[in-house]
Amino acid sequence: MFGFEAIIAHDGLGISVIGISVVFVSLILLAFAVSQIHKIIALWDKRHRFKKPRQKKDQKAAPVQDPTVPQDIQRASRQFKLLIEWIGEPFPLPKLLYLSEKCGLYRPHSTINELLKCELIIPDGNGYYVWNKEAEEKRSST
Amino acid sequence: MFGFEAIIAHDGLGISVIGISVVFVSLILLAFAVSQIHKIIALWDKRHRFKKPRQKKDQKAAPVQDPTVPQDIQRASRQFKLLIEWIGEPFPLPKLLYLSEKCGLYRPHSTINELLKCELIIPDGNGYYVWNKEAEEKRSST
Amino acid sequence: MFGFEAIIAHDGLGISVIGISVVFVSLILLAFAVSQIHKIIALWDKRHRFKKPRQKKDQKAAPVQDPTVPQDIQRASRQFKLLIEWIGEPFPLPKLLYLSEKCGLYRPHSTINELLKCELIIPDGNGYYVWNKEAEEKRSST
Amino acid sequence: MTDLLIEFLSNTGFALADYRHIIMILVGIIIIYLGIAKQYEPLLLVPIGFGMLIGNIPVFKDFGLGIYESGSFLNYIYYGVTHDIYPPLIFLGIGALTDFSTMLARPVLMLLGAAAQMGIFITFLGALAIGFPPNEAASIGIIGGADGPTAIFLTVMLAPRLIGPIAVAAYSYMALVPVIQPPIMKLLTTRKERLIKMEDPREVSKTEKIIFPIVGFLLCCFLAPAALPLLGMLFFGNLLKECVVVERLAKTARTSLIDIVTILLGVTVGASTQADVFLTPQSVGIFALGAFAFAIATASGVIFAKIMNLFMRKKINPLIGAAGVSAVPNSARVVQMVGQKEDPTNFLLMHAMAPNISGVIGSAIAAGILWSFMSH
Amino acid sequence: MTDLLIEFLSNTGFALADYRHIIMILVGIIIIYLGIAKQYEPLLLVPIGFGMLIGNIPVFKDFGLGIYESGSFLNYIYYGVTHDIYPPLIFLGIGALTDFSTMLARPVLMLLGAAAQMGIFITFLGALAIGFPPNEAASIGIIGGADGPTAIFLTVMLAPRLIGPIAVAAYSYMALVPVIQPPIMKLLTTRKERLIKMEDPREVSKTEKIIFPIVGFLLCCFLAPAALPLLGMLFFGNLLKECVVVERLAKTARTSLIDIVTILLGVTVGASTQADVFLTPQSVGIFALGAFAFAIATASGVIFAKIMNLFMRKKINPLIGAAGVSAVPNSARVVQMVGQKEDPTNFLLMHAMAPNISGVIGSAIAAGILWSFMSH
Amino acid sequence: MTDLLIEFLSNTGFALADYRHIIMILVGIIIIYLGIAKQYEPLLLVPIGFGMLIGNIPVFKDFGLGIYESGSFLNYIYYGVTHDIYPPLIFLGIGALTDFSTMLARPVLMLLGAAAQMGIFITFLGALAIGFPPNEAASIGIIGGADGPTAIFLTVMLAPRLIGPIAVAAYSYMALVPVIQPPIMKLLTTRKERLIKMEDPREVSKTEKIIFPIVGFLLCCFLAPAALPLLGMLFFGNLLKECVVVERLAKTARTSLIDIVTILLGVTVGASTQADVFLTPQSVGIFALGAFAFAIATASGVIFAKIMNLFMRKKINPLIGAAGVSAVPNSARVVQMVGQKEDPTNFLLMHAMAPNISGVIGSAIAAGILWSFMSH
Ligand code: NA
Ligand code: NA
Ligand code: NA
Repeated sequence: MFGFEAIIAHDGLGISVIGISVVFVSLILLAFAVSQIHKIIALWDKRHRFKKPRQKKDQKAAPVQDPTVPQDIQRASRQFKLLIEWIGEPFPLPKLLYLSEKCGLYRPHSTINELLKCELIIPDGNGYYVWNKEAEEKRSST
Repeated sequence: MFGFEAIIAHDGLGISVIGISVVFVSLILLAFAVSQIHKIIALWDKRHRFKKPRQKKDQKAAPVQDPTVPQDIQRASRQFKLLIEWIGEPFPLPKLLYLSEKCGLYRPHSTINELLKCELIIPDGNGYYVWNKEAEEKRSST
Repeated sequence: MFGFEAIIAHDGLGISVIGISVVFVSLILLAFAVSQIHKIIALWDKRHRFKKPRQKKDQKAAPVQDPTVPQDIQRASRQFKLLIEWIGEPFPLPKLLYLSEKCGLYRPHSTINELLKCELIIPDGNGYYVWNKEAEEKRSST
Repeated sequence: MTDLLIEFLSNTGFALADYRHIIMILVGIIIIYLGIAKQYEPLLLVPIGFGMLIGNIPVFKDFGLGIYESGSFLNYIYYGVTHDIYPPLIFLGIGALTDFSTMLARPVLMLLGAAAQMGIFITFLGALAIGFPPNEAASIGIIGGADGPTAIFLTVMLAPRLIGPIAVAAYSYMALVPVIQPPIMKLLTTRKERLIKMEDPREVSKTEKIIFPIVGFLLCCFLAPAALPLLGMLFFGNLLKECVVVERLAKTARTSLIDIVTILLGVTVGASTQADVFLTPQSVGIFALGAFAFAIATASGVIFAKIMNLFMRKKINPLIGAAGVSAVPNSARVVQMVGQKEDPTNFLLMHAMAPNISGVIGSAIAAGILWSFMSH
Repeated sequence: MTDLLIEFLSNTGFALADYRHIIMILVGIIIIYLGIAKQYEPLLLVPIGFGMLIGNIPVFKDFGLGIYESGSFLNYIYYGVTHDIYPPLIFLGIGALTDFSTMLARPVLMLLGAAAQMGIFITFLGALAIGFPPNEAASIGIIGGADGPTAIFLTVMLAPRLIGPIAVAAYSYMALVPVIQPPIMKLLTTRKERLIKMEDPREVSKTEKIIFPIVGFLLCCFLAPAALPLLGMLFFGNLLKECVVVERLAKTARTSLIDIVTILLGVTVGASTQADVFLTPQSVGIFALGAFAFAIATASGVIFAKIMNLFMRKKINPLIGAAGVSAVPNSARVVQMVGQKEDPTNFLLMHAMAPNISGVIGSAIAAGILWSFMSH
Repeated sequence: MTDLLIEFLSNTGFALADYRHIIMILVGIIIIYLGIAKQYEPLLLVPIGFGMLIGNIPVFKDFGLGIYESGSFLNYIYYGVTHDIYPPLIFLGIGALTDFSTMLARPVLMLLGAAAQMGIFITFLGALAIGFPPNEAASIGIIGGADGPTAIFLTVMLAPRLIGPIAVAAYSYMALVPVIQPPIMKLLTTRKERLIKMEDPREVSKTEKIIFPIVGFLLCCFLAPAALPLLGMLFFGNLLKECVVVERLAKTARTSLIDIVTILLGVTVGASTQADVFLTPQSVGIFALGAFAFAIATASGVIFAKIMNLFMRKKINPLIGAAGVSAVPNSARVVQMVGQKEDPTNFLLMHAMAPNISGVIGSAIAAGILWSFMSH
């Protein structure tokens, strides 16, 4: 069988129309979802800020989990900056973790995570990480 | 069966003689082929040089494919040298590619290939690459 | 079947008692063995020192295997130190091996092993190695 | 001993070779040349090209050497192709390599990645019309998805005997994107359109990037469950990359793992082009339809971008529609190149990545749909 | 075409999903969240969590997608779990990662690693009492070993149909060690005990470290040959690490190799929690018993440390007994954390590594013993 | 409970061991010692030695632990040995590691790589004479090729039950090259010959290096198609290395991939020496013939170099003939060492690499020929 006849016989048109439609529907839905994600995150962050005062109280009531938490990220960042200078950049994340543990820095996992979150440590796009001098300057100027 | 009898019975001599002969023939042919490769390459390069004047004309006639090609490798090499200094040596090739793309350098793939060909970038024998300062000096002195 | 009845029916108590006993016996034996290892090593080293004079004679009697052995580790270490400075730290061990071979250094494998043994080259705990400046200073001061 | 010698000589490649082996070996050498000298997708063309040499050394059948003989080394490593193990692993690596930022910043560009999949379905119809049975037609159509692993994935499911030609066609055209796409792109756009500059995409937060692979995975796979192996691994790899805390896994996925699989997949796909299986009129048809599919896909992307411009305030450069075909990141680079030829200050690469990556998702979904229609 | 459309729609996840899929997907998202945001063992929880999403996309049976359908991609990579190939390879990597120095410096602390295995056997009895058959009871007991690969290893041998819940329970509790252990540790120790400072361990020579894996392997495997695959690979990896001359092999074992296996194991263990197999009353029982096992193991370690203190001149801090459960190095970190809360200048991490690592050896031996008792 | 205890004790290694296990464990420890302390090919000897320990822990049969019991972990990873999957992958890595420059600069030295293969065929005749059947004789002969992967490759094809002794013999002698070769080299050369200095090889261009693997592959495999799996992968790996554009693939092939395969191959080859299978009079014969093969191969290389000197204007140092046996790069290093003993300023390493590498090609071809003669 050939030509249009073959297409009809195998329901080619139906398959094609449904097929391309599903592709479009999927990507439209995905595009829509994606466009909503950052709005939801923004909302969530707002709620967070709104709740903060109450949370602080809760924290005080709860058994103090971490008595020696550095009061600000600034302090932790100094220690880590020194360490990173010693390692040399770019550095692999596990190495920093390992050394910070060895040096007895406080809770290296979560501190490094903090540093990553506020982008004081940033990936170099190549599997390694570097110290973000710009972000640091911005921070210290504010 | 043992001894010479066993060897004869299993055609041992024939197999051995043919075997070692084929090994020799293969490696002699390979040696011969190898000894010809660089002669053929030399010939090819000559033909190339011979044809060049004509080719240049063709190039002009053909639709100009790449209007912004750097006039000489020298210019491209300057940009790449700066980039490499920034990355630090030895560097992985993909990293250079990635960064040169990010920095919007012109046609990084082929330019890097050019740099490799004229050995301004050379492998360090360990999977990484370094900038060849000697070749650069030679170039700039000529 | 449930409860104690099930435990008895499947010989649960017997299995558990033997089980935990074997775990304990194994780890106690292992602990004992481990505690003996360094004593045995110490003994072995002593024997070694005891035997040394005799061995030296043997060595002279035997066909001189390596006429150009550097008289002391100090000399080899100088060459390697230069090489390491050139590679940069931390460096992968195979790279050092490869380059030292290329540079025609004497018996790089065993020399590097010597350097490792006297801890002039030490692992950085991350798969790479560094030159141990402290050990070097200690050595040169003695 | 003379007998032995004659027997040995009759088993050498010189005695067994016919013109078809020579043709295929020359094709292999050309493909290697394109990969090395022209740098068209060298990571794919060099292994495939050398695989063609390996697959076309003339050997006696039943000797346990050929890729189609069970028990041979080639057959063992070909297992990952014929059982659809390699393609999802490649997608895992691609996920761990790919930055979805530009797509997240401007999700509307994902429509271009959908539009370019028209090439798949139109070619499917074309192949049916030429007389291919529907399962083979679907496998041929997927070449238009411009995505090697997806093409292999679907072909293994629907028409395993066509793996060789379809995989080689898919990868060859992916490599030849810089040759195929520019004329079509120029034909369908005015100079004015090609000069359109697009504004920089917004910054995308880390949290968005972490949430995306989860949402994207659930949404796509609820709609087209048959795309699960490919999209599951793609989004999984991307989550590993973006969540930072498992960086070592992501790094291995995008280096050792994808490299090992690429080597094995490339060389066996190349070797599967054994002359007697590959050099058929059918293969010629597949290559012709494949080129057609690529052209249609490119055109669809560009035209759809022009249609979108009718409705959008901020115009998009229709060239980036061509990147909807996938062939990541080759076709995005072609867009950049064509755009820069008109205006050297116009950087389209970043913008072209959005349709480019969504094209990967789009063709994986298309493959899932075709599979689910054909598999009963 | 309407038929086709209806058929297609009836195959989408939206049509096939029931409440159980939704529950499991939510569990998967929570596990990913714990891994990323709370950083509880992210290397395990992120792959397992995403695997849960993959395994609980609702798909038609017989379509070749589910992890339990032979021929599916998930089923292929699950092979390494169901045939006990991944766990020993993970142990190889752990061996190449782990420094046994502190254990060699103070071998008496290895007893703590033995004591914590009480959790395994007591839970085994408990599971028997609740009505589980002995093979399943043994597999459940091993959760108390706090060692994922060991738990999988034994379960595959004794009760393959429970792999999903047991593996997820083992890994979840390993991740939740910072939640489960501290209250038990505080309950069983006085403040004075928690303040005990231990003196620095002696230096361990390179030769000792090289000899240890050989002696350790021979001794343990002569006593419990069934622990051979796990301990063989653990000590082999450690020899590769310590002997320096094969550093490149050790490096690959502790990077690429363990990473690849971790990815494949994590995602398939996650996917094996397919709702219809996983959401059973039995799984609830397994999770409850698993928590019980962890608690008993922790308590045994701490109490045994206190008993040892009755006989030892240099007192040990009983907190480090809790590290005997394995869960390397998570539970050693918990010890450090709890200790530092009392006295910020007290560094217990190093000391806790000794019971921690010997706990791994201990539970591998326990698994070997259980297997040898059950296998006839 | 007494029954249980007795049963348990009767299953321990202490109860099951006999003198043969002890012998093999001691051999394993010696091999590990040679690898670590003497640094004879540590990358091979350490895994093989530890594998011997693993394989010779006395275990009950039918328990699913031994390497020869299907379903055991060891048996799974041994699969790559028994099905000839590992050797070609190792060759891929060697290709991606090896620089063929010196060979390309002076192709005449390749004849030495051919000459040393005499060891293979003479040993084959010797083994026939002693009474081995031809397939086993061929496998024993290949030990003279001084190339572990090639020896395993051929033995799997021709005499699978001899894999253990042949592989261990091949690797042991490769490691013992610094012990075996020097006396033979000195015996067959005069001091004057050992002092010959060779001139530096010419520079080889990048293009030559890229073209070589393609030409070399086609030529060798047309002549000896049965060498396809080994030589195909060797030249493929070398093309990956030399063509620069796929550097990431070459890097993975020469690091992660070859390391993983080396670990698995080494430990299983070691474990395959299970006492009851290995400690046979036959194994003694194989080891004796293996030493003979190595000696003949070394002598052939050296003598052929002296013969070549009769015809050549620029004399070659006959010591480099000994490097023709393969054992890359160990035997080239031995040449360097022996040469330097006479004249510390004579650097032969570079020159010895040419016969060394061509010896690899030569023995792969020899294996192919033997296989093609035996396989009918
Ligand atoms: Na696509
Ligand atoms: Na444990
Ligand atoms: Na050889």
